[in-house]
Amino acid sequence: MTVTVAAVLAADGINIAKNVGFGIIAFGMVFAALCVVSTRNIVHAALWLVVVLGGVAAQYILAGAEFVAVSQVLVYIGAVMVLFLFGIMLTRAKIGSDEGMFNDGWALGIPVAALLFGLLGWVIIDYAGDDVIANQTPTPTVMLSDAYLGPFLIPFLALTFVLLAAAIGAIVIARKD
Amino acid sequence: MIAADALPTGFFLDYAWLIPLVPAIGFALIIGFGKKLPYRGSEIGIASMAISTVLAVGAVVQWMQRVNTADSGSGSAGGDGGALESVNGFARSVFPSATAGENGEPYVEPVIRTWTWWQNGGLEFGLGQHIDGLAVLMLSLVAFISLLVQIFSLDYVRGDRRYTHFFAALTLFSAGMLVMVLAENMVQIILGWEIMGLCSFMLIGHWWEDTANSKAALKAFFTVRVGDIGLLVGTAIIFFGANQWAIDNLDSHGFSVQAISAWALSGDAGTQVLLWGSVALFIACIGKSGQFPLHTWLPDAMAGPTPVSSLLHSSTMVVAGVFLVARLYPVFWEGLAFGPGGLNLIAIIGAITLVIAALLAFVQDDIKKVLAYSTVSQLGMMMLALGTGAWLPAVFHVFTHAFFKCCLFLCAGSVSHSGSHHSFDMKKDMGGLVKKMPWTAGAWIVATLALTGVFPFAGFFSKDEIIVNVGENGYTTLMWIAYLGAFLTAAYMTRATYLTFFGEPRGAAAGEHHDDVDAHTEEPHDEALVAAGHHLDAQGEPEPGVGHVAAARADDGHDGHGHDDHAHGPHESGKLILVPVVILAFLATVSGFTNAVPFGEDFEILKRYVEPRAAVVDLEDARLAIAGGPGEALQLIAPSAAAVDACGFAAPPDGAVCFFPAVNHAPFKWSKGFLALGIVGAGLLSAWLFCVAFYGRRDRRLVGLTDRFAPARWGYLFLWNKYYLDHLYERVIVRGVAYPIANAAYWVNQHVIDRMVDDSGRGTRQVGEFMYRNIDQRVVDGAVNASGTVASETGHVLQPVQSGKVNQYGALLFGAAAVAGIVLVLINV
Amino acid sequence: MQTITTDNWLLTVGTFLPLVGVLVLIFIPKGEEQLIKTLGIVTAGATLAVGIFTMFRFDFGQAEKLQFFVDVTWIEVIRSNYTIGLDGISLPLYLLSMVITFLVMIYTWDNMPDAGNPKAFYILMLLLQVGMAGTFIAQDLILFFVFFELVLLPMYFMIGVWGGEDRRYASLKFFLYTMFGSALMLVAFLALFFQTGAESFGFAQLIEAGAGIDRNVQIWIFAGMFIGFAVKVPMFPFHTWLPDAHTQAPTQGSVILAAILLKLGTYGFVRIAIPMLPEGAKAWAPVIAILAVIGIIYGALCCLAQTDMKRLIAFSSVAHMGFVMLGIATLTEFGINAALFGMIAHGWITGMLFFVAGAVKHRYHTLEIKRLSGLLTQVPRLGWILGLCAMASLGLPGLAGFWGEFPVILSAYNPGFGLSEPLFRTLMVIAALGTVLAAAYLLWLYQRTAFGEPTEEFAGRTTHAVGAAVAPDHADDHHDAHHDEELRDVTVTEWIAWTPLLIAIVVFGVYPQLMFRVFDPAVTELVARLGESLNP
Amino acid sequence: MLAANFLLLSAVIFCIGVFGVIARRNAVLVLMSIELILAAVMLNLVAFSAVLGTIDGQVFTLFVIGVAAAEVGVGLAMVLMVYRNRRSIALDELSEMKG
Repeated sequence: MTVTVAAVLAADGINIAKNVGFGIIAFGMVFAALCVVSTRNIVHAALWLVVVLGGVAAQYILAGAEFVAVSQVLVYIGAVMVLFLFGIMLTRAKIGSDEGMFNDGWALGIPVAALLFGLLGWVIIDYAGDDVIANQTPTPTVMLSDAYLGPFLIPFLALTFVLLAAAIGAIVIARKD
Repeated sequence: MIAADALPTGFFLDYAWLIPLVPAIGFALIIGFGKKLPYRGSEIGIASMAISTVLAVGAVVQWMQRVNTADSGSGSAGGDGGALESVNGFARSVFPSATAGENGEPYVEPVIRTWTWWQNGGLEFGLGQHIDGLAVLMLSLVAFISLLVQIFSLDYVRGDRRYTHFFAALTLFSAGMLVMVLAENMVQIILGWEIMGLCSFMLIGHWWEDTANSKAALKAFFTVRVGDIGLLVGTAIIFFGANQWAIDNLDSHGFSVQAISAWALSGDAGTQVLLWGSVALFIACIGKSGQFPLHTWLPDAMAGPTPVSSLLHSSTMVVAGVFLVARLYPVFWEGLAFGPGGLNLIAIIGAITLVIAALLAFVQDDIKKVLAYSTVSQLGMMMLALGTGAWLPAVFHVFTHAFFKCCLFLCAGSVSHSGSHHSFDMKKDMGGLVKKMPWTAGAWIVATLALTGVFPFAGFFSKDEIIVNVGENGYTTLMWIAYLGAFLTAAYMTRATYLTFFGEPRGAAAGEHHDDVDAHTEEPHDEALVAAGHHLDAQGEPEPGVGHVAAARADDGHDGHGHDDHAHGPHESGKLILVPVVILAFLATVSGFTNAVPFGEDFEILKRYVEPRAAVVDLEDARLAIAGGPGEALQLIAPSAAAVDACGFAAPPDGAVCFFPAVNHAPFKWSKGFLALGIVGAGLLSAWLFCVAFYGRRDRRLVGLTDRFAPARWGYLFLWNKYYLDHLYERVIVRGVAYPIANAAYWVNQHVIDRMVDDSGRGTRQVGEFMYRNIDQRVVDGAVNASGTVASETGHVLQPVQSGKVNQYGALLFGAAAVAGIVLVLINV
Repeated sequence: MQTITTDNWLLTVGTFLPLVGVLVLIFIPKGEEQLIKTLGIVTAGATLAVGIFTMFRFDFGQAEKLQFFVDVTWIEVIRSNYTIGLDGISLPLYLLSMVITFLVMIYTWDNMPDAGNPKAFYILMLLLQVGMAGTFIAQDLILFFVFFELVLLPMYFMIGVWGGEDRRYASLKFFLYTMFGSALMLVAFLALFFQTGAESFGFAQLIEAGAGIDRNVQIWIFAGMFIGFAVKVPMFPFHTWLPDAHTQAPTQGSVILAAILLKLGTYGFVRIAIPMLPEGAKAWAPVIAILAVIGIIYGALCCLAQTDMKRLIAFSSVAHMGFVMLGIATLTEFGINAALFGMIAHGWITGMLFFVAGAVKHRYHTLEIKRLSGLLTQVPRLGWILGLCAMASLGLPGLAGFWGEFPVILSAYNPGFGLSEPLFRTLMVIAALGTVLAAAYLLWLYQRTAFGEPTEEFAGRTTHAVGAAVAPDHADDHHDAHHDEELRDVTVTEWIAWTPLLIAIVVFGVYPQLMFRVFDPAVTELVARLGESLNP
Repeated sequence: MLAANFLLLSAVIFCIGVFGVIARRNAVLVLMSIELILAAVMLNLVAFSAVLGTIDGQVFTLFVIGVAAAEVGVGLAMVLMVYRNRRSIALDELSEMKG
């Protein structure tokens, strides 16, 4: 957090509002994320995840990527979360908190995460010390569609197949027999 | 090239290379479809040998014409002009005639033809013929003897299990010797040399069902092979010594026999190279012709069928060593310095072999072993002659010795075939056969006289010539050793003769049937079987069992009708066996006159036609003579002869070469001749008396006889006196002197030298096993395995990491990523 | 090095034709064994036909030049070209590989190893053929390396799948050992390339540029190549994979291994290591010679200690390759010519010996020497063939083995380019001693296995063995007639597969010029080039 | 505003996700943590596309969203199957892959 605040203060005066909004949303996201990995209630965890993803969508808008934000909301909060909840229920995980959410070696995660963060933080500061995002004007969706139907057409089609395969695969795997 | 007025060659000389080729093809044919033929291949063998004989004889005749033309000078009359220009610098002395002694005689160039056989580094090496006096002599000898031996074998090995293979091997054997005899270069000599080794292996091990035989074959091949190291090394040394010189001066190469001879005598050759080369080559000869340290394989080689032994010992295998020395005489002459007449390796080895082998011959009971040792000692005598500069006598002795030794072996075969029923044991199964087999006995006695060197027979001339020349060349001690050898030869041959043909018949010779044992192996268990055989006779009918099996083996080992012999005892052999024997006996009588020095120049046929002339040859002519186009007969006009005594003692003048050293020939001295005769006579007489007494003493029938009527009593007394003498001889001489020495020699032979051969073999194998076990398997291989072990151990150490827990994997993954990233960053900063 | 480019399609066809066969075989169901075998043999036959045609189109007059030369860009990035060509040195080996593969395939017709599955077996053999032929025609280091390694895998599977009891150990050892060698070899190749700064991996350029490298660098690079090739040969300290591989491999594997794979190493020395690094070669020659001679004696001694026929033959390969390496180490025309001849002769003879060993194993189900005896009475023809091969192998003149042995010994008497004469002459004598040892172990083997009566274990398995003992006068008929079902003499297939080898052994032994006149010009030129760079 | 903000934020969330993957025992929760990681990555992509002023980042983000959806589907299906076979989705109990 301190780092974020420092970054906010170090920023140029213009668009204080954006910065403030960013800070608030960021704070919420981080808090929610911590809850996701730490709560003992699995359903709560799912709900906290919703918060994080929502925050991400919000950040997209701040970064001027509206279409992405929208599709994020649709896909994740609409579809993925529902999947998760189904998964939770079908596996009869007990609703409400229970023990044994962490495995024995959970403490190992802390140093690893810390190490990674140290590394990434350093690299980021070193790379993008204080260069500014020039234009936050929302990108017109047209550009995206041009990109998809132009240079990225093949990957796009490939992605559709991936989804199809995933759907079929999921069905095949989960079938009861 | 200069064909117009060249010396006459003619078909037989140009095509002499057919002589070995015919038997070679014959071999292929026999192997191919010998079994289908009516006589199962033997006819091919005999036919091929007959053709070779004819060709060889033709070659002899034409060679003699060639020499005559050269001597009479007509061959070069027209060519003198051409010759003389090229022969500037040579004062052509009075043109030589046949009677001018070798110093004036022209050089008669050999008929050389080569075809490219292989090439290396641009040099082309040939396969071809090198026909000179020595070659034609040996060719005719080998071909003829082989022919006779094959005829003999027709009857001798009839019904043998491997009749066809036997003839195939015999034919190839002769082919090998013939190839070597007309070899144009060293590689070809090696070719023939090794082919003979192979065939001796096949033939000695002919009855390989018996371990003893296959062991003997192995021993023979292996011992000879040890000597062959010398052949390979020597060839290499000589080749690189002579090659450059030969290329420069003769357009030839370092394998060509001619080139080597010229190089050796040219004076440009380094003494070290010559010395080591000749020593190495002589080691090969030691192995091949059974000289002193390596002679132990020869008696064991008697395990082969008798015809093989006779071929082996008369004209082929064992003579090869002598032939090699004679063929490359200049190399040895210079390398071992015969010229100055100092003691040298060859002479010493020859002398030692001569005596040792002769002593060994005394304690043999096996008739073939007696002959084997006598061969060894005769070879020693030839080597002695060669080593003392007596080239011609040595070759002469090879020539005569071939006839009578072959005859002796064939007689032994005939005896065992028809007389003693496949036994070769003189003491057990022979005696008194002179009545039963008169022809064989006669031939044997003639051959024996020839071998011991009694006057009119062949051996006298050759052996006496050797002894005289040895003495003349200043080797007095060696001369007396040679006399001693002659004495011993006479003695042991008499003993063998007596035991075989005189005295009382014993064992099989007396018609007993106890000889169902396989007599062609000298194995301890034979005695047991013989004893069993006696036992069988005692109780009349043979019982089935070991004796019977042995009988079966002996019979299929020898002729199939062996069983019939049981009916009637010893008898004279059939025509097929007798004819060759008699022919050989005849030749053993007359062949001595081919070089009968006592009767003057006109009888010195060999000297005139066989011995190469020690003449200085103009380089141009020589070059033409040696390096010709492929395959065409190489001719040249009779070259110039000049200051000849240079050859071999001083380097020839520039632009000229010598091909043979000037050996000197001792004039015949009747004094020495009679001395030799006296010594031989003494040997014969003493040995005869000794034999009669020593072996006749076993005669028990006289005892009863003397009591019955008077005339016998005198005879009895007479015998009785003899008996006293015997007592004296036996106690004092034999038991006191001869046996200990001979036995000691034999003991040393068996327990020291022979043991060394065996032990070295065994030792090598043990070393091999040791190295294999400890070094190869443990050390070297161990290192390899160790690396593998290390790998798998590390694997075990890392195993726990593979816990199968997803979370741990994740931790490791991200941790590793982080660390790697940090490392990268640190590096880049 | 001049080149001739007529008919340059021949080599490519001849090398890759087997791949066509492989493609066809892949689509044939496993069950069709006859069809598969026929197809395999036909493919190999066609390849051989192409090879023989190549031989006829080969201009022996100028055997020192690279003929049928092709040079096409292959991998732009690493500047490696598809450069192939054939000269007097490689032609005989190229043909040998085709002949051997063809004969081995015929032999396999009714001698399929126990593991079965001829489809895979034939495919592997065809692949092997591609690799071997390619190695001999490659004129570009990378191409050479690719083919060189391509050979490895099929042989690995051949040993590992169709091999004997502990085939896993043997095959793995073979594979790892050779890989280890070729790794160093590759390093050496790259080092050579970068040191010379040549514009491509082509042999010609590298030979041009190689002589320029500093002497010490050359020695180091040569060390790498030395180990790489020496493992393949195999030379003395690196030989231990050979006996295991041979003992475990199926007959076919042993034959190909002995006949051709070993030659890849020696060929590498002659074709790559020595011409490209003259100084290094000169510096290493004494080491190579000493190791070679140690190998000769050592292999012979180990042979004397063997109780297993196949293992004995395998060790004899070590000794014979020792002769080859000694010849190469002399750096003279004599030596290298003889070495090349020795390679070919060893291919025929040892291949033949392994065939015979396989036949014995197939009949008696053992190769224990002491259990075998009297082959000549039970299977006479096989016995005689064994005898012929043994004689050829111990270097009897008139048979092929001699020409690989005698000139080598000869050449060691004075080595080239000022190599130490005393050393090489001592080595010559020791090597000559080796020939005696060779005679010892081969004849000893022959005496123990072929001679004598059959052991009780196998006695009476043929009517012939009995007949010989009681009815001598009919014995000869028993050679021909009376074939026991259990113990057949040489079969038709075996005759077809063996006769060419036997003929070759005899013919080239009697008239070696046939071979020498192919080698000699190329070798002479090679040595001349050495001379230019060693003593200019 | 500063690019570093977005990047640091995504870094934080990424690390939290990593912690989750390592620490959590319930398969579903591990999947959720993976979602966190993906979210962080997408955020990064968008941030860069904004910094560089190109559209590609967003394009990729959308791809990632699609793939993530597929991943969740398949992943949950597998979790279901595991549960059906062993009546538990505790990861530390399924260690068949132990070497």
